Amino acid sequence: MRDSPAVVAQAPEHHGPELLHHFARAEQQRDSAALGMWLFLATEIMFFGGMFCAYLIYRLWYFNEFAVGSRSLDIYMGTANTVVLICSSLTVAMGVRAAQLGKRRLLVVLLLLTILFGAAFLGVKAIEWHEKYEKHHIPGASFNVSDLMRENPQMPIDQNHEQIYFSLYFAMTGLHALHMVVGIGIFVVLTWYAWRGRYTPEYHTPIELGGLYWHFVDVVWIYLFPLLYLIDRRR
Amino acid sequence: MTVHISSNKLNVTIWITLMCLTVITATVSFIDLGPFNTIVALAIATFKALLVVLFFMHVKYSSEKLTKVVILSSLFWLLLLLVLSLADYSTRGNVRIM
Amino acid sequence: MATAVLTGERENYLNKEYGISSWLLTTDHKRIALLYLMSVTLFFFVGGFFALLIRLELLTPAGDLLLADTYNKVFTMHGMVMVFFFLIPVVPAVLGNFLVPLMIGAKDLAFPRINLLSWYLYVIGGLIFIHCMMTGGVDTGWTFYTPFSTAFTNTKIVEAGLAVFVAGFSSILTGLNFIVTIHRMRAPGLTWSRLPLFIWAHYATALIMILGTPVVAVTILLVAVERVFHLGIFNPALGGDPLLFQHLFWFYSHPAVYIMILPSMGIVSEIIACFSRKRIFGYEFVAMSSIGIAVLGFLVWAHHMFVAGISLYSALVFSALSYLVAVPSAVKVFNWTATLYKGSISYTTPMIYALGFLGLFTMGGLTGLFLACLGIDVHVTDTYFVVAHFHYIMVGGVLMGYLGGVHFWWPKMTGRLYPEGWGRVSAVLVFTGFNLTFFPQFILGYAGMPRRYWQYPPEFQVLNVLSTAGSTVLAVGYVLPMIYFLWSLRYGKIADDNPWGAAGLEWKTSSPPTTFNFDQTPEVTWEAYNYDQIPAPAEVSFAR
Amino acid sequence: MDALYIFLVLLSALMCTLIFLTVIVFAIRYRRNRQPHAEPIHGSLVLEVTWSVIPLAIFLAVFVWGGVIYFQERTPPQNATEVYVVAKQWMWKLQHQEGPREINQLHVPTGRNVKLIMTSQDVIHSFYVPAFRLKQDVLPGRYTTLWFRATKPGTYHLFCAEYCGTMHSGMGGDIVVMEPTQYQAWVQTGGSFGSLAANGEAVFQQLGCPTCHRPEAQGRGPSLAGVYGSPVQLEDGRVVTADENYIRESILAPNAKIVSGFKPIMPVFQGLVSEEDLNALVAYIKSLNQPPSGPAVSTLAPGMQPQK
Repeated sequence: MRDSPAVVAQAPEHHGPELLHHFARAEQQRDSAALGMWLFLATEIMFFGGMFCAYLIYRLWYFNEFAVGSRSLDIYMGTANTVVLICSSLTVAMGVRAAQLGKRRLLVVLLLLTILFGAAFLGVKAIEWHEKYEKHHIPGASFNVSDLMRENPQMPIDQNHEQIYFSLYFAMTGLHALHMVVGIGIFVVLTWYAWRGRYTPEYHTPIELGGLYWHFVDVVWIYLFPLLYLIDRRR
Repeated sequence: MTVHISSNKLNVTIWITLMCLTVITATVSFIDLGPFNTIVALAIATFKALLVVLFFMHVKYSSEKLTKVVILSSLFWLLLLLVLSLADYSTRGNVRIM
Repeated sequence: MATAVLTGERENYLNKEYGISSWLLTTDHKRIALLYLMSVTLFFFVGGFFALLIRLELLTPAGDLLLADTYNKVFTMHGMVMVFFFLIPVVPAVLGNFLVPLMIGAKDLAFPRINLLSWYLYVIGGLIFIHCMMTGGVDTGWTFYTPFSTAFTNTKIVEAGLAVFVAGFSSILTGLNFIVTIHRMRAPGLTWSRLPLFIWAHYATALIMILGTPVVAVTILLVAVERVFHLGIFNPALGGDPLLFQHLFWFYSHPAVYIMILPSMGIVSEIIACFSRKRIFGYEFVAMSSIGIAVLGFLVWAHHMFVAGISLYSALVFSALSYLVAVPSAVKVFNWTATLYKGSISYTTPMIYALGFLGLFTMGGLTGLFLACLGIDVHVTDTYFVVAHFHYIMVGGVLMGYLGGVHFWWPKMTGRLYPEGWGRVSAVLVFTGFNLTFFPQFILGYAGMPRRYWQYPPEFQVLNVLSTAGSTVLAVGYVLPMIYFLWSLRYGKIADDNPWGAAGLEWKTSSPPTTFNFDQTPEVTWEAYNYDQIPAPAEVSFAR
Repeated sequence: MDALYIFLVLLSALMCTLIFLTVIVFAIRYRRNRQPHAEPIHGSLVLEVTWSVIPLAIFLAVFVWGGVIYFQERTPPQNATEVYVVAKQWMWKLQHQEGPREINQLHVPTGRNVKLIMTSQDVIHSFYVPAFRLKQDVLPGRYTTLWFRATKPGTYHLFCAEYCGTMHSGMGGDIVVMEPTQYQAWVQTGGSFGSLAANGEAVFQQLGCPTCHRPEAQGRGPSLAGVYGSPVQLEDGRVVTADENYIRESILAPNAKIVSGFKPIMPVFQGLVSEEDLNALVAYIKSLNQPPSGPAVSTLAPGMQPQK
């Protein structure tokens, strides 16, 4: 029982347009699945929303620390990650189109490409986090930002307040990466089902819902990128 | 969902615009616009998000009004959380915000 | 609860299949409702046991029954079990799960498998919590304020947080299921203005579950991350702000109290309409006030923090908004009272519970006005006045409504009739025991006894002894229904399809209904509470 | 506050009896065997509007009344004598301006405005005096203030109202209100600690503050004479009023707000200064506002007028 609600209408045993017993018409089942998915995305918006509220309050309180912390992040990796995710959104969108047109092999290729991009994103993220690990910027016992203080003499920062920025940075990107891992898991299952030819132009709801989820995770990153990386890059 | 199928040409154009916007927002952040840096960054991010939601997620063509209601209401609730907690933080004793 | 041997030869959802796997792997919303009924009742008696421990401890001013730490853990466990594992899931998961599809003429909820997943998440969360309770418990109060919960206690906060996090997702998925079902699967002809008020109330509750629960989920996540990695997000020593935790916590926890009360309001609307044989007075206003409460409930959370150190102006803003949210509740109470006018009222057990709800909820609501008023709140917040207020709403409101609902739909759920005489005894016992327990606490609160006190000055003892006496009467009042409900499963009279002559689609199915509820989807052509077209039940054994 | 409370009690009692009576009368008058058939009544818009608008009007009146009381409680008068309160896990430490220090006890003369400047060393506590109808949470990491004016001599309960751990219920004490003459006698016998400001100046010297903060403001730090209560121009253009929280934050985390025209070179004192010394320092800096009664000669820093 995979508990991820992303793939909502499970495909029961037999093939063909799966009409679950309690739905009068297939169209009603598809609409319900879509509404269920959008409501789930609403809960995700509020889930990330709690963190954005903490980010907003602390950014207003400790702007210097946020600016210095944001400057210490590698902007090229951040931009690369955004590009990777947008490409993955493209392959997902084309994948949904392929499913709607019943092109099975194209669908499988596009889904694999999406998983590839997702993995690339996590890879870049891992590199960034490792770099942070080496520079002792991970909040906790071994946290010190004397190097950042030297790099930004004109911006006085407080060690503890800087830890707030980095704890929010790791919390938000960590939660986003976790959603990315779940997304890749879903897409692996979707690729397996697609490979077995289960999705037809009449029935491809799991692909659409998987696509919605993936696009949502991409939108969250579209906001995370400027809010975490581009706080104050001015010379 | 709707039966709408977006053509590949549309997908690719949206993709290109998103890529350009990413590069723009990254480069613009280096130019000193005073207080407008954040506003510009957020505006570009919102525009990109709109592109993804409307086109990639088929919200623009879906006849279903309910989907739009769900999106708008969840964004409104997020706004509630942010604005009302700001009501406390912005009016605290020594004003920390401009 | 082994499926009792039912003499009725008709096949229904209970005797369709037997065996453990038929229960643990069911996707039938009615069976899942009964699974919830069992697990929620278990948690109710766990929480109730802690409540009795607290009341016993407070018999004497000195702390002589429990150690200070144990007492702190007991009231925290009481709070957490009751809020997260009883009050939030009870009515939506038990009666809501059973009745929402029946009332709108659907065969099942929109996502039956996710419904079962909700129950599993609830049970897993519950087991984690029981393990945490058995191996040390938590001593921060159910609100687990920082920096105490993150830096100054080494009790099992992360484990309790995980339990609440998992159970929170059960609540989110139930809400999601309800909204999609009510939107997409109504019977033909069942327009929004013909929906029973029970459905309106659960729709509003589902809205809050969807939009509020994720915020507390993220807050618990941040507290757990802060404890594990010694961060400073909410810890002022490291630059964090403890008030930010309170803002995020109460953003969910105030709407959560509306998640608890709204479904019970739905039940009371059904019961009062049925036993005064009349349509609810001002149907549209009562329906809209449910939605109004759900929406306004999100604007008022900082009235829990008037003395916590928030700024003067935000206190004024939140106090004004808190008075706005009181209006829909007042409208509901007036409409229920007006429904009785020129009705044909019979005093069955559900009706006594509903009238009890009406009385106690009115007192609970009015004392809420004291707390929303800035001048008075400074004196009475964090005292027993607050404890009395929210117990009047939760025990007087939610629990009375829930018990009334279980009595009202018991024939439909099990096909059996409970003993009416004992039902009324338990209703009156609960009402008196409740008032005896919690009314003295108002006086204690105004006299200045703070809450969560292990020992208190001697001058408060008399009222505390009175309150403890009341709590024993209340305990008996709650055990009684448990006994005669189980008794009725074997020896209760067989109920026909509509023992109360009630309006509503659920009474058109057999009791207990078949697995797919309706043989063919019903066509609705009548208004919501058309009691003028339904004959009152013939035999008067129920009605005096 | 009691008048408002009694008004609300009466209002609620009226509403309760009104609703209970109507319910009971309807229940009896329209019981089943006297009224076998109910009259289908749908509802009336007029009634709905009246019982929405009238309660709202009453509620807003109560809100305004409560708001006014809250406003008066939360704005301490200018000339109040100050007492610094430090809440620690399960005890209250109080330091009077005149010098005496107390634990879990507060001696106060009648008829004088007393302003409590409170902070906590560990978790959130709450200073609650039921007799004065006052309560204010005490937060770690910042000051919260509470003021009152005792009128009737006597001993009143002091409780901690915010849950703070094992002995949360044991963290009480007494507020002893005395006639002014008795109070003076008590201050004399209260042990010679010297005034708080004097202690503050000792800490000021000991921590080496004067090396930068010279009275004539040509030192590397801004002059502190007359800074309390006056607006301070910051480096990034914001103007902040220098209340207790600002002074406290400038000591513990100086880089948070840099006064314009000065470099961020002040060392961080977080963890080096105890709460009591911090209170003493703040009292000393505030004492620099009055004309030079203390040894420190305070001259006007350029461009800043100390508010009288």
